[in-house]
Parts: sequence; structure tokens; C-alpha cells
Amino acid sequence: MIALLRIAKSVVFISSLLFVMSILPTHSVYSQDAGPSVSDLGSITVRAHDTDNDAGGAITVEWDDPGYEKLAGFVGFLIWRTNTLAGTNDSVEVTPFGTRTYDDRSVSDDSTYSYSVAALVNGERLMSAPSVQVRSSKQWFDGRLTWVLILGLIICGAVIYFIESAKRGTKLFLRRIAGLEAIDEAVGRATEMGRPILFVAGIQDMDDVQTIAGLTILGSIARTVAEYDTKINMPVRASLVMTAARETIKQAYITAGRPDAYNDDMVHYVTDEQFGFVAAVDGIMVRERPAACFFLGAFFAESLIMAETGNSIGAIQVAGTAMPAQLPFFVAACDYTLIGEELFAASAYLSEEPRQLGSLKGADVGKAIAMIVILVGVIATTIASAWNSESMLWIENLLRQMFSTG
Amino acid sequence: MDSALIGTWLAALLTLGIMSFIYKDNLYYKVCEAIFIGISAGYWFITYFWDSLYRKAWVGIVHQGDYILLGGVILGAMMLTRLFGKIGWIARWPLAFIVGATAGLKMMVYFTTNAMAQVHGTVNDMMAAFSGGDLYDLIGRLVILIGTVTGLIYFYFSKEHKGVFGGVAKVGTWFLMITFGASFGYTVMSRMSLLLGRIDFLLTDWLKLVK
Amino acid sequence: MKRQIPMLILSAVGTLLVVSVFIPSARHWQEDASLYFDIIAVFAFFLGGGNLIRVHTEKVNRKSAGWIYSVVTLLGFGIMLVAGLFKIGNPGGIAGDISQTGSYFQLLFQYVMSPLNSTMYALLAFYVASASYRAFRAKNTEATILLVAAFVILLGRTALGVLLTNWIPAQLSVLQIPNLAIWIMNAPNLAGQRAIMIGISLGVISMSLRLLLGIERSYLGGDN
Amino acid sequence: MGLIISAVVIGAGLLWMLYLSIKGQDVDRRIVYLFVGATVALAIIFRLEFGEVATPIVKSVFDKIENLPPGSKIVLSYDFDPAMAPEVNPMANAFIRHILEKKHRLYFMSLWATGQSLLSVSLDDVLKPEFPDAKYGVDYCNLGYKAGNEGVLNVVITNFRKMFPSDANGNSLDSLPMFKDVESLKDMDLLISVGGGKPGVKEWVLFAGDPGKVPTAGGSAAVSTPLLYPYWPRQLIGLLGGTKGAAEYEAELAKTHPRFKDKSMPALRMMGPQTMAHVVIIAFIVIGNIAYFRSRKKGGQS
Repeated sequence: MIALLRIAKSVVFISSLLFVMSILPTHSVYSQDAGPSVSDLGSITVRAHDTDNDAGGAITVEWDDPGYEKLAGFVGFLIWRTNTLAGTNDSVEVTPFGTRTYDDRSVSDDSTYSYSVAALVNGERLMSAPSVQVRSSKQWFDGRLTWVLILGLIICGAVIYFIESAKRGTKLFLRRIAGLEAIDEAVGRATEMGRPILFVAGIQDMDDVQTIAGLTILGSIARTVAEYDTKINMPVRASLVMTAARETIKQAYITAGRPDAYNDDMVHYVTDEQFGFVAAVDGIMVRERPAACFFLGAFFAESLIMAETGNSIGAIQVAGTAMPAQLPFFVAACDYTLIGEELFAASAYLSEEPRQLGSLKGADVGKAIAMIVILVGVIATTIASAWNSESMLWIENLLRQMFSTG
Repeated sequence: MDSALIGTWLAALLTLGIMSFIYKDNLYYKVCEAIFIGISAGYWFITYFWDSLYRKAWVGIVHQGDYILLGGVILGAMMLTRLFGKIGWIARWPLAFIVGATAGLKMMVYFTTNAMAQVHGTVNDMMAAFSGGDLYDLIGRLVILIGTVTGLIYFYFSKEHKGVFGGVAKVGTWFLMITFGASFGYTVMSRMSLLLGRIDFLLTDWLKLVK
Repeated sequence: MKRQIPMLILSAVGTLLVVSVFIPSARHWQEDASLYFDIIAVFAFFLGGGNLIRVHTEKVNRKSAGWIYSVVTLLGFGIMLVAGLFKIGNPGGIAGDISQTGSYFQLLFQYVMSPLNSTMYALLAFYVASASYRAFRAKNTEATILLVAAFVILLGRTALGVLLTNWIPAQLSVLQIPNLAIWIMNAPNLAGQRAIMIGISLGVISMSLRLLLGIERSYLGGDN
Repeated sequence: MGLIISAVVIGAGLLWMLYLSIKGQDVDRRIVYLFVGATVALAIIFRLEFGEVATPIVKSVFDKIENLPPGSKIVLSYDFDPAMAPEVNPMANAFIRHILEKKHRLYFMSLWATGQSLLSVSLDDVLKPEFPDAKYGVDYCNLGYKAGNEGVLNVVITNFRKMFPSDANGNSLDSLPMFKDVESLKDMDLLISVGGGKPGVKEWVLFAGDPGKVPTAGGSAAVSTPLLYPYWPRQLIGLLGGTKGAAEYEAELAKTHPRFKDKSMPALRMMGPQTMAHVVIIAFIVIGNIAYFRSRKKGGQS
């Protein structure tokens, strides 16, 4: 679609240019043939300035139209550029209807430019006076992201503050999460029954945070597995996940004091194909009959296929994902489901390490901010629209600006 | 014999093989599964090979002089030290690179497109559906407000779900349940159309029972 | 040493990429990072594919249960590799695109992989049915709410929903099932989605910080 | 005939499941699977179609077109690509039939480059054979595709001729009788966008319908439909969502204008098996709950 648009755009551009060129020699800039309506209109005012918030190499040209666009025979506005250092002129673009601004991305930061805009009407070029000379430059900070930076610093600051205070020994309270308590129970049951446990860290690669979250939980589970001497089977869909999962399990076995019991074959690569992987995992489930299945990571349509197969073999199932569309299926077919944020918090809970727990407290500050802003914002919007309150409108607009991300 | 005909028969046999799994695991399914794993693993390796290794890395570095990509190749090669027991720990470097990059990138993406945009959306566009001032709209706004706030309270970790706070969190779980129920109900129909496609293939293209 | 260097790489790369979001001229680092990722992933595949071959060859050698299926898998993998690496039957020869119609690689994709894929996906319809039968039972308040929401939306998507409630007068048309279904999607469903999304992003932030600060490092392995 | 066989098979099966459930036996999941498979297969073999009943959100679009005075001006924009076509093309064809049947004037256009070719297919397969009397330039015209996404709407909301100096066939707009009293989109009586991406229905609402105060309706693929619900009923007079919405519209059309009864109604045909499966699932949920309450009454755990 985009490619087609580009082609279409360039076709329009080239044909307009050809058109402009064809008329250039025969008409002077202020031609005598100009209809009365054309000469009645004032001239175009052009402003040019460095394009905001970019990496340099671009100048924004803006102009106003005293009414040329309304004339019959109007074709478009031609942007005309003079490189004032090199002394060269060239036409840059013919803009489509309704445009009043253009970003010229073909300039160099080392030169200065001045722009004129011409209205193309009935084969005439009505050229404006040139703009002031401008030079493009890069910005060191994207000004549109000021609020992102401020809010980000507040939340990150809160996380780091609580980590530090936990380090110093402040006691932190955290509520319980049912799904996490079920993990030990599930591993315990597998041990009793002498059956393996199955672990699936989602079907995404290591460039998805959910996969990493799944692996951090795997670290805790593997420690229990090592202590109980249960068998763990972990098929993976991506080779990088295989490597990372092996490191994780090996480390867990070392921590549990049983490095000898570790074996690389606990984690095995199947195939990168989504449903090929599902076919294999389903096969493993019905043949090995694991007593517990863990699905922790990023899942797509396969969530229910796996969870229902696991259900049919009577395994205890604990799932967790941050894919909102798949949560309903896990909730319906698994015994416990870690919903969204709980997936990311789980490893911190399981580690029981104060610093990790502190980071969760920090995230709560973010939630508190979100709740307050939503509360204030919705009330302000409602009052502003119902009673036309100026101050509420001001609050509403401020919040809108703060949370707009471009 | 016509190659398309062979293809259709092959596709039909494989389709039936996979479907037989819902009855129970069997020899037929196992064969199809084995074919599936082998063929698809090969498919993806070839795709990555030509796309990433050849087109991005080889063409990029050798033909286009994009030497920054050499860093990726070096990190990739470090990955292979796993094959040589003693220096296998070097493979942790590219892994560290990837985890660091994912954490850094995704943290910002989630912060802007999830957190900020959703808060913005709640204040801003939720009013699209309930922009008026009558009772229907007021209830709608109130429900969104209560639902979002109580839902967030459910996720609040540092307070026990007891007393009033527990009650509010409970309301939050109700909203989550409505969300889950609604998305489940909404997707059922599109899931059915997938099966429809397969059965239609069997009946129409293969058996030609239906014209 | 074996732990410090990876930790350093992780923190440095992560921090640089966070910073790059705010600096216009550093944005291309993000693209470079994902290119690096792609390249590292192919190298990793040599480990993954190697693992696949080793696991199945061992099964065949040991003649363990189901070894014959391992032969099939290895054959499939081999055929695809040969067809794809040498671009057999490709109309454009070795220089052509691998997905060109007529190449063996593409034929195998079209007639073998693609039907397997869509059939596996289609099994979902069966599982949706069994999950609805088993899981949607009014066991407690939560389950009842889930059930009712799902039921209203399901009804709203069939003619049954219209027939059941079109006697409701126009003033109360909100209560007609199709309208009720839309209202559920618009109000409580949206609210729940929002809460989940905001929670997720804060969870990602706190986990990412744990990773960047080196507090969470179980996946980096031990000292040996 | 087919309907009776299917109804008997499925009905008997469901009753048997109900009986088992009431007796407190759990139904094997394979029976559930068998049902779903059999239901879909029967519906395909016997080509079952159901009298879809239009939901209010669809009915309001239908009524709008039905009740506009003849000669009203309606824009129909093809904003989709071949991937979405199976879901949304039936909607576009149903709109064409309905609009021309009611003797309205129909202005075709497209904001998607790929929509243009799908539009010509509709013209050749539906419009020309079914409405041989419809005259180009008088009853309908094709403005074709213009690049610029919602920017196109920004312009045509004030002036058609700026953006479309001529129609898709190169005729100047002034040579077309149906453009005599048309200056901009504001002169239209109804805008309809059929599509599932961007630009699509949402852009038509925000950049054309709202600023120009012109009634706007839409048709969209099922996945993007929930995102459009918030605009109904204020900014969108109605919306056809996915195959289901298309089928409802087709059914309504066939009911009100019987001459379309024998025409191909692809959405209705696709809906048959899906509706059957849906009803069976609803039945499963009901039976499942009956079984659950029975077992609880007996004091057992589910």
C-alpha cells in the first residue's frame, strides 16, 4: 500500500514537474495574460525554519494562500529552493491541494537555503518573495517527548527508590498471587506421580519481553525441580530461547547444588513454525502425560489448542501471558492464570529477594499515578462539557497534552 | 498425472491426518506431525538463511559496505562457541546484548504505547461512545471510569485485598471477567470460519461433493 | 569476569536504547539493534537445527520408541534444506527469489506445509467448543459474570439474539441483545482492557529495570 | 430437505447430550468435537442458509437507504484490498443493488489503490448485468482512486473538482449530469465507506462525515469492527461488521426486494455453517450449566 502510494506520489510529482517545465519558457513570472482574478490576489507569504525534533537534514516550509487554490485552473504550489551558499536554484516539489506545509528532506546541514512558493494557475507561475535564509540542524532532544521523559523518570525513580530501600532492609508487604502458590503444588504433584513437567515459554523469540519473563519464572521452577529431582521437558520454538533456557536451568541446578543432574536435552528445539510447534507440543502432552504444564510467555491462537490438550490429559496447568486476546482462553482452560502484569511480577515474587520485591512496589506508584490522572481527567472532562468550566477545561487540556505521545 | 491433482490429494491426506488427532493420538497423526516438524524447520532455516544471513548480512556488508553489521556477525559467531565446550561461556555475550536491547526497547514502547496512550485514551477518546449528556452516556462514562480504576486496583500489589480495598479489587476482577467473556464470545465466530475453510476444502476441492 | 562482562553489555545496550528514544539522531540505533538481532538469530539456528538433527539421529541410532517418525522428520528437514539451499526447480535459478512459484521449495510449502498449518489452526474450532462446554459454568460470581458476558456477545452475533429481544420497546432499545452486546464491548470490556494494558506496561517497566540494574539475572547462567 | 436432516441429526444429538447431562454423566469431549465437525459439514453439504435478522446497527443503514427519496446522492468508497475482500466485498455489492434499486444516484470512489480494481469487478459483475438501464453519468459514476488517504477527504469536503478534475474514465465532472448540483461532499445525502484498514470508516467519519455534517455509514472486517462501535450511533448511522453484518444486510435486501432472492448472496451462504456452529456452542453452554446444577443439587462437586 505504502509502496503504491509512493509510486503514485512520484508519478504525480514528475508529471506536474514536466507540466511546469513545459510552461516555463513561454510565460514570464507575472504574465500579462493573467486573468483579473489572479492579479487581485495578494502575494503568498513564505516562512521557512529548521524542522523540529529531527536528526538534521530537513527544513520545514510553510506558506499561506491568499486564495489561489479557489481559482479554476489551479494546479498546485511549487516549492522553489535557492542554495544561497552554492548559488544554485531548483524546484523541490509540487504539493497537492490543501497543503500549506512541506518538509524538505533533501538539504544539507552545511548549507543555507531560501525558499519561494509559486502558485501554478492556468500555466502561470506566481512566485512569492523568497523566505529568509535558513540552515537545518539536528536537535539533541525531541521536545515532543518532554512529558514522556518526566513521567518515565518519576516511575523509574520510584522503582529504584523502593529497590534501594528494600536493600537497606525496609520490610515491604506484597499481596499473595494465587497462581504462584500453585506452582510449587504443581511441581510437587508431578514428583509424587513420577511424571515430568512441561514448560512452554510462549512462541516468541528473545526479542519479546514476555519470553524473558517466562524464562525468569523458569529459573525459580527449575530450582524446585532440581531439588525434587523431577523431570522437566521444555520444547522451544526459537533457537535463541533454547540457548537462554539452557543457561537458566543450568544455573538453577547449580544453585540447588545438583549440577550433575543437569542435562542439555531438557530443552530442545522443535521448529520455528507456529502450528508445527503446536503439533509437536500436543504430541508430547498426549504421549508423555506430564503432570503439570506451564505456559508462561507470549501466546497467540495456539493458547487454547495447548491448554485444552493439557486439560484432556488431566494435568495441573498454570498459564500466564500479556496477550490480552489470549487471556480468556487460558482463564477458561487452565487451573491458574497469571494475568498481564502478574506474569512480569512473578519472578520477583518467587525469588523472595527484597530488591526484586522493591521493584514491584515502584510499579505500584505508576498505577497510582494512572488512577489519579484518569479520575481527575474524566471528572474534569465531564464537568467541562456539562458546565463549560474554564478551569476544568484547562486541566483537561493539560492532561491531554501530558499524555499525548506524538 | 496432473501435479495439481497430486497436490490436492497430498493436502487432503495431511488435513485428515492432523484432524484425526482430536479423536486420539495415532500413527497417522504421528507421521503428519513428523513431516510437519521436519519440513517447517527446514522452511524457516532456509528463509532465515537467505533473508537474514545472505540478504541482510552478506549483501549489506560485502556489497553495500554497511560495516556496522559486522558487529552482528561477530556476536552471532560468539553464539556458536557453545559448540566448543570450554569457551562456551562466550555465548552469553550475544545473549546479554539481546536481553539488554529487548529490555531497553520494549520498556519505552510499552510505556508510550500502552501506559501513556491508554491513560490518554481513557480521558480522551472513550468519550466518543458516550459524548452526550443524557443518562445513557453518564452511565457509560461511569462504567468505564469504575472499570479502569478498579481493574488497576486489582493489579495493585502492595496492599492486601481485604476490607474496602479488597471489595474494590473484587469489582476489578468482575470487570476483567466481563472483558474475558466478551473477547471469548466475539472470537468464536472467526474460529469457526477456519474449520469451515478446511472442511470446505475436503468436501469441495477434494471429494467434489459440493459444487 | 564471566558474569561481569555480559552484565555490562546488557546494561550498556539497554540504557543506550532507552536514551536513543529521546535523541532524534540516535533513533537509528534501534533499527541497528533489531538487525543485529536478526543476524544473531540465524547463527543461533545452527544450534537449534543442530539440536533437532542430533535428537532425532540419536533416537534412530538407539532405535528408541517411535524412531521411525524421527526418520520422517530428518527426511523432511533434509529435503527442504536441499530444495531451498540449491533452489531446485526455481524458474529464476540460484539468483531468483526462493518463494517463486514452481520451485520445489514453494511446492512443498504450498501442498505440504500450508494444509498442515491451516488444519492445525482449524482444530481451534473444536477446542473452542469443548472449552465452552466445560469451562463456562456458573460455579461462582466470577465464573457467572464471565459466562453471562460471553453468552450475551454470542447471542448478539446470531439471529437468535434479535429474535429473542426485539419486543423490547424503542425507548429501552439498549436492552435488546445486539445493542447490549455492543454496549458491553464499548464500556466494561474497554475498561477491563485498559486496566490490563496499563498494568502490563508498568510490569514491563519494573522487569526491564530489574534486568538493566542486574538484579534479575538467572538466565545469564553460572560462573563456569 | 437438507435442513430437516441436519435439524434431526443435530437436534437428536443435543437431546441425547442433555439426557446424559441430566443423568449426571459427563459427556466425552470427542462427542463435542464430533458435533462441531458434523454441524459444519452438514451445513456445507446442504448449503444451509438462515434467515438472518438485521440487528439495529445494520438495520439503521438499510432503513436510511430505503427511506431516502429517489435521486438522493450517495457516495460508496471501496477502501479495501483483496485480502479483506471475502468479508467486505459482499457488503459493497449489496449496497450497489440496494442503492440502484431505490433509484438513488451512486458515486463510486476509492481511497485504496487496490480498491480500484475490485471496484471495476463489482461494476462488471453486479452493476452492469443487473441494472442494464442504469446510465453512466446519470445514475452512477466512478471517480476512481486518488492518492493521499484522508487528505483526499480534506479536499473533497470543500470541493470535488479540485481532487477529481475528471472521473476514472477521463470525463470532466461537468460533463456528467449527476454532478450538476454537486460542489463537495457536503452536497451528498449519505457517505458509505467499505473497508477494514486505514484509511477506512474511521477516517470517513472524522474527516468527512463529522466536519461536513453528512450522514455516514460503514462496512468493516470483523477484526476492526469493535474499534468502530464507539462511533455508533452518533457519528455513524450504522455499521456492517464482518461476514455477519454483510449477511444481515443481504437478508434484509432479499426480504424487502424479492427480485434479489435468487442473486448470489455470498455472505449469507458463508454464514449458514457459522451460525449453526454458533448455535451448537450456545447449546453446549446451556447443557453444560444444566449438568452442573444437577450435579450440585445431588450434593456432589462438579
